[in-house]
Amino acid sequence: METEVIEKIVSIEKPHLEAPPDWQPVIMGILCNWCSYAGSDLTGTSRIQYPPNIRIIRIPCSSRVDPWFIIKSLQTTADGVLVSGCHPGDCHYISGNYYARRRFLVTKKLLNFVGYHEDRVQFSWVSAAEGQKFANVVAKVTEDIKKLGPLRLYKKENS
Amino acid sequence: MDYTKQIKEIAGKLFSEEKIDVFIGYRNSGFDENQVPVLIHHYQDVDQLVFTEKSVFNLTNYLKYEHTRNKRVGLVVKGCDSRALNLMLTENQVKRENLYIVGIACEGVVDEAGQKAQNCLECVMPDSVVFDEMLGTPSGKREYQVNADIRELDGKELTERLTYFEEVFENCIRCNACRHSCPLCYCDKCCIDQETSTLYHGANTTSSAFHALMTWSLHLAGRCVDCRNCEKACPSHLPLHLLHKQNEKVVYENFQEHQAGMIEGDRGAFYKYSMSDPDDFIM
Amino acid sequence: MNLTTYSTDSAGLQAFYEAIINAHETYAPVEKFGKYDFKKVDSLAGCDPDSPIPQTMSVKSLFFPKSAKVMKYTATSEGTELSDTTEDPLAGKRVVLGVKHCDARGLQVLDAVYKWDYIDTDYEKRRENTILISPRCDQAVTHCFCTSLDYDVENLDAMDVAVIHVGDGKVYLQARTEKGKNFLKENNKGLSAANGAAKEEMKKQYDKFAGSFRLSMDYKEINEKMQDKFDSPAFEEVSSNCVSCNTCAFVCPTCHCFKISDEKIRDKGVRYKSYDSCNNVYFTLMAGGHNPRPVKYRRWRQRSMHKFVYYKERFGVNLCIGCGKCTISCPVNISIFEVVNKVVNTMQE
Amino acid sequence: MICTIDKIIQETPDIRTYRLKFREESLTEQFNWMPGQFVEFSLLGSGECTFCIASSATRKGAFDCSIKRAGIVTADIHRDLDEGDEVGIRGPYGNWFPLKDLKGKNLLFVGGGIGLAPLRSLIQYAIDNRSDYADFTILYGARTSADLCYKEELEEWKNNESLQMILTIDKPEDTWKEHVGVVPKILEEVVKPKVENTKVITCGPPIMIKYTLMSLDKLGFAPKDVITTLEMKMQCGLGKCGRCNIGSTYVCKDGPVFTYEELNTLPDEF
Repeated sequence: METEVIEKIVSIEKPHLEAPPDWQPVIMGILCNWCSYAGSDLTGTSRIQYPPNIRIIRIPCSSRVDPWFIIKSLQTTADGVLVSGCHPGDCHYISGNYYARRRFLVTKKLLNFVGYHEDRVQFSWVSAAEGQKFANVVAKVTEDIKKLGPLRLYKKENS
Repeated sequence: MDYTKQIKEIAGKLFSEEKIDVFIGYRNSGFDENQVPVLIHHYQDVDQLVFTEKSVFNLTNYLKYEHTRNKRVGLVVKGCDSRALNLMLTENQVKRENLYIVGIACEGVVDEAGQKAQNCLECVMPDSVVFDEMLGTPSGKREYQVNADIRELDGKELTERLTYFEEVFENCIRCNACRHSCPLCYCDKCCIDQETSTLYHGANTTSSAFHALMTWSLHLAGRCVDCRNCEKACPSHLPLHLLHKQNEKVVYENFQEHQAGMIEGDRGAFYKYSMSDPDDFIM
Repeated sequence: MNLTTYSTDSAGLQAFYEAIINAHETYAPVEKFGKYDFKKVDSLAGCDPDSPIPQTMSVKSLFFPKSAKVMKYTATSEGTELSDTTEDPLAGKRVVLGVKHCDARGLQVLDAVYKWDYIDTDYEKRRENTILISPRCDQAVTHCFCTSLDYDVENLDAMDVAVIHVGDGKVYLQARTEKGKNFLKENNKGLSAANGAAKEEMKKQYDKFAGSFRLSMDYKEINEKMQDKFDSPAFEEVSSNCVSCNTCAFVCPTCHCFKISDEKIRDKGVRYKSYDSCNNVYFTLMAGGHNPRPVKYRRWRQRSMHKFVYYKERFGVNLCIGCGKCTISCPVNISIFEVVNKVVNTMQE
Repeated sequence: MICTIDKIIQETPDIRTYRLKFREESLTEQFNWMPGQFVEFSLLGSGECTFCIASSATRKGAFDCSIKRAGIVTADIHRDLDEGDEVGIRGPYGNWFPLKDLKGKNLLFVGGGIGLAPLRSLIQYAIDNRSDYADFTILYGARTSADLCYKEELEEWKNNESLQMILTIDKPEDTWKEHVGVVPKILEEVVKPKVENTKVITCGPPIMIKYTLMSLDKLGFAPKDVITTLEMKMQCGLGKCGRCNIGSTYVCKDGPVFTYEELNTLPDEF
C-alpha cells in the first residue's frame, strides 16, 4: 500500500499513471467532534461495514478546518480528503459549519483550478444519528478516489 | 498622473504642524526610472517625494514593521492600496487615529515595460476608499470582470492546467518574497515558515511550493485586493495573481458579490456567512 | 598562461553550440515566465546562450541547488537505517552555456567557502565535472558594477571558455583554463585558430564594454572604510524601506547560506539542504528566544558587511561580484551599490 | 552515526539529560571529544539541533546531552524519545576549552541554568585529573531550586572535599539552605575569588553572562582569563551554512569556546 512513500513527498500529482495492482487509497477523514465523529461511532456500534481506507482525525468543529490541513494531507500521504461536519443549523457552536462551508467551496474550486479533480476533496454533512449515511459517504469517496488513482508518482524532483 | 507637487506640500504641512512622525511615499531611485519607497522622518527630506504612474509598490506593507508601530504615519495610497489598508484597519493591525491617509484617484500605474499594468486594466476601485485628503477626480467604482487569464485557463482541460501549474510550482524557489511583500500577511509567525510552523518543513521541492503557495493564497482568499506586490517581488516571475484571481472569482460569484476591503468595517468574505451559500457540492 | 584562441563566425558559433548540445549533457538559460533560469536542454531552439544580462536566476543552482537531498533514512522496528541519497543528478559530466562572467566569478568566490576545512564533496564533484562557457557581455545594464570590484573582468579565469563577439559576426573562443583548452581541442568543429589580430580586437571589444558602465566605485576605499562602519547609523536609514522579502539572497550568485530540514512520512524520510537568507527574521532566532539580529538594519548590516568586509577578511576575495541581480529582483528597488556608498559616506557621530 | 538512548534523566521540569551510546560498538572507541565541543543531534523527521556534550571523555562508553524544551525540535525530542530509541549524531565539532592554559591554574566555574551543561564536561574532566589543577570552585545558580540541573551530581560535588561548591537561587524558598541571590551578586559578595593565577569559565543565559562579566571586571580579572562558550543558531556545524557568522568568525569552527578578550574584538552580534 505504501510503495514509494518517499517519492510522494517530493512529488505532485501526475494523473493517469497506472496504479500498482494491490493499491488502496489513503483517505484523510477530518470529522467534527459533535456530529460526524459521533456518527462514525454509531456506524461502528451498529456494525455497518465501510471501507477501511479512511484515517480519521477528530476536530472540535468543521470550521476548525483550515484549508491548510487539506493541502498538507494531499501533499504528504493522502490520496483524497473527506471533511465532514454537522448539518447546517445543527452546529454545536451555532454557526461554525456555515463559515466552514464557504471555505470548503473556495478550497475545492482552487484545487480544481490547479488541476486536481473535484473528487479528490469531498465534503459531507453527517449527523450523530446517521450511521448508515456515514458508511455510504465513505464508500462513495473511496470509490471515487479509486477511480482517480494514486495521487503521487512524479519523480522529476528538484533539478 | 503626477501628484508630486501636492504630495510634497501635504507632507511638508504635516511635518510642520507636527501631525506625523513619519511619512511614507516614493522617491526616484536615481539609477533608473523606477521609484523606491521611502520613509521620511524630517521636514527637510520632503523634497525627495514624487508620485507618478511609476509609483507602483503598495506602501501599506510598511505598516507591518516595527518602524511604524505606534507612530503617527502619513502615507500615500492608491485605490487598491486603500482597500488593503481598509482590511488592515478592520483587522485591527493599525489604528485609524495614527494615520493620515493621502488618497489618490488613481489612473493606473505602469509595469516594467511601460505599459499600463494588467491589474489596473481590471481595477474595480481606482479611487481611494479611505482617506483624509483626496488628490485627483474620483472616477467611481467599476464593473467587476473575470480576469482574462482565468477565463483562458478555465477553458482548458484539467490535465493541461495541471501541467501548467506544475511548472509554476516547480519554478518557485520558496523565498517567501510573496508573503513578505503582501500587506495583508502580517502574522508574526507564519504557517509556511519552517522556523515557526510545526507542520511545514523547509525543503524547496515542487510539492512544498504547491503546499506553501496554495495555503498562502487560501489564507488570502476573500482578502486579496489585487495590488500585485507579490508578483512584483517574485524573483521567478510566477503568475501568482492566477491563484488570487481564481479565489476572488469564486468569492464574487458565490458570496453575494463580495469584494475585499471596499467598505469600512467589512471584515472579508470568510468572517460572515449566509444561509443561502451554495451547498450542492456537499454530500 | 598560454591562452588558446579560436575564431569563427556567428553561424559557426551556433554550429559549435549545437554540436555541444548533441554530444554532451548541456545546461543553458531557458526562458520561463519572463525570466531566465539554467535548465537542461536538448536542442538549441529551446534555450538562449546569449540571453540578455538580467538573467534573474544565477548559475549557482546547478552547483548548490535550491533544495538538495543530503540523506535518506528508514526507521524499522529493528533500528534506523541511514542511506546516501540516490544518485546526484548534477554530478555527471556536463557543459553549461551562456554563463555570464559575473556568475562564473560567483562560483569562483564560492569555492573558497566550500573548500575550507570540511570539503563539500558534492559541490566539488559538480564543479570538477562542469565546463562553463561564457559569452562576454556587450553592454552593461543599469545596475552592473562588476568592473569596479577586485577582479579582472577581461582576463577572468573563472569560466573555462570565453566567447567574445567582436562585431561583424566575428566570434573568438578563448580557453581560460586547462579544462577549457582540452574541451576546445576535442570540440573544434567549425573553429579555426585565431590570427594575430584577435588580441587587439578582443581588447577593443572589452574597452567598449567597460566604457558602457554607468556605475563605478572605488572598491579599495570602500573595502577599507567599511571595516569601521559597523556602528554606522546609515544602516538604519538604508534598510528602512526593505520589506525583508529575501529575494536578494535567493538570486545572488554568491549567497550560500542554507537551512537543513527533514521531511518525513511515518518511518521514512529525507533530509534536505535548501536556500536560506540572512534577511530572514528567523535566521538567527534561537529556540530559547534570543535573537542576535532581531531588527532589520542589523540583518542588512550583516548582509552588506559580509559581502564587502567579512568574506574578504576570511577568504581573501570579495563576496559581492557586482552583478546587480539583487537590485533588479528587489520589489522596492534597493540597490546594494547605493547602500554601501551611503554607508561609507555617512559620517559617524 | 546512530546512537541509542541509554538513559533519560529528568533534571528539571523542562530539562532532560539523554545518555547516548553508539549502536555500533566500534564507534565508541573512535569517538573522542574534548570538553566544550558540541554535536549535531538529530531526531530523524523533526530536524537537527546543536547540543554541547555535557560529559567528559574521561568517562567513556557513553556521553550526555542535556536538552531544554524550547523550540520545535526540542519539544519533539522531549515528547517522542524514550529509552532505547535511536537518534542521529554528527560530530564532535567546534573547538574546546584551552586545557593547556588551564593546567596548574585555579579554576572558577560560573554557571547558570542549562549553562552548566558545557561546564560539566570540563568539571568532570578536571575532577578526573584533579592533580593538574590548583583551587577549584564552582558557582552555580538557577531561578528556583527546581531548575537546578544535575542534582545528584551537585550533591556529589558538594561532598567532594577537593572542591568548593556554591549554589544559589534567585528568590528565597522555604526549604532552601544555600545562598539566595543572582549569580553576579553572590560572585562578588560570597565567593570573592582571588584574581592571581585564576581562570574563570562561565556559561549561562545571555543576561547572566552580561552581568557576570561586569562583576568579573570589577573584581579585576583580565579579559583573557575569562572563558565562555557562545550560543548561536547553527545548522551544519561545518562552516558552510553561514548561520553562526559573527563578523568573519564562524562560531561552529572557531568557537564555541572564546575568551572574553576574543569576544571583545568581535562585532556585537551575539
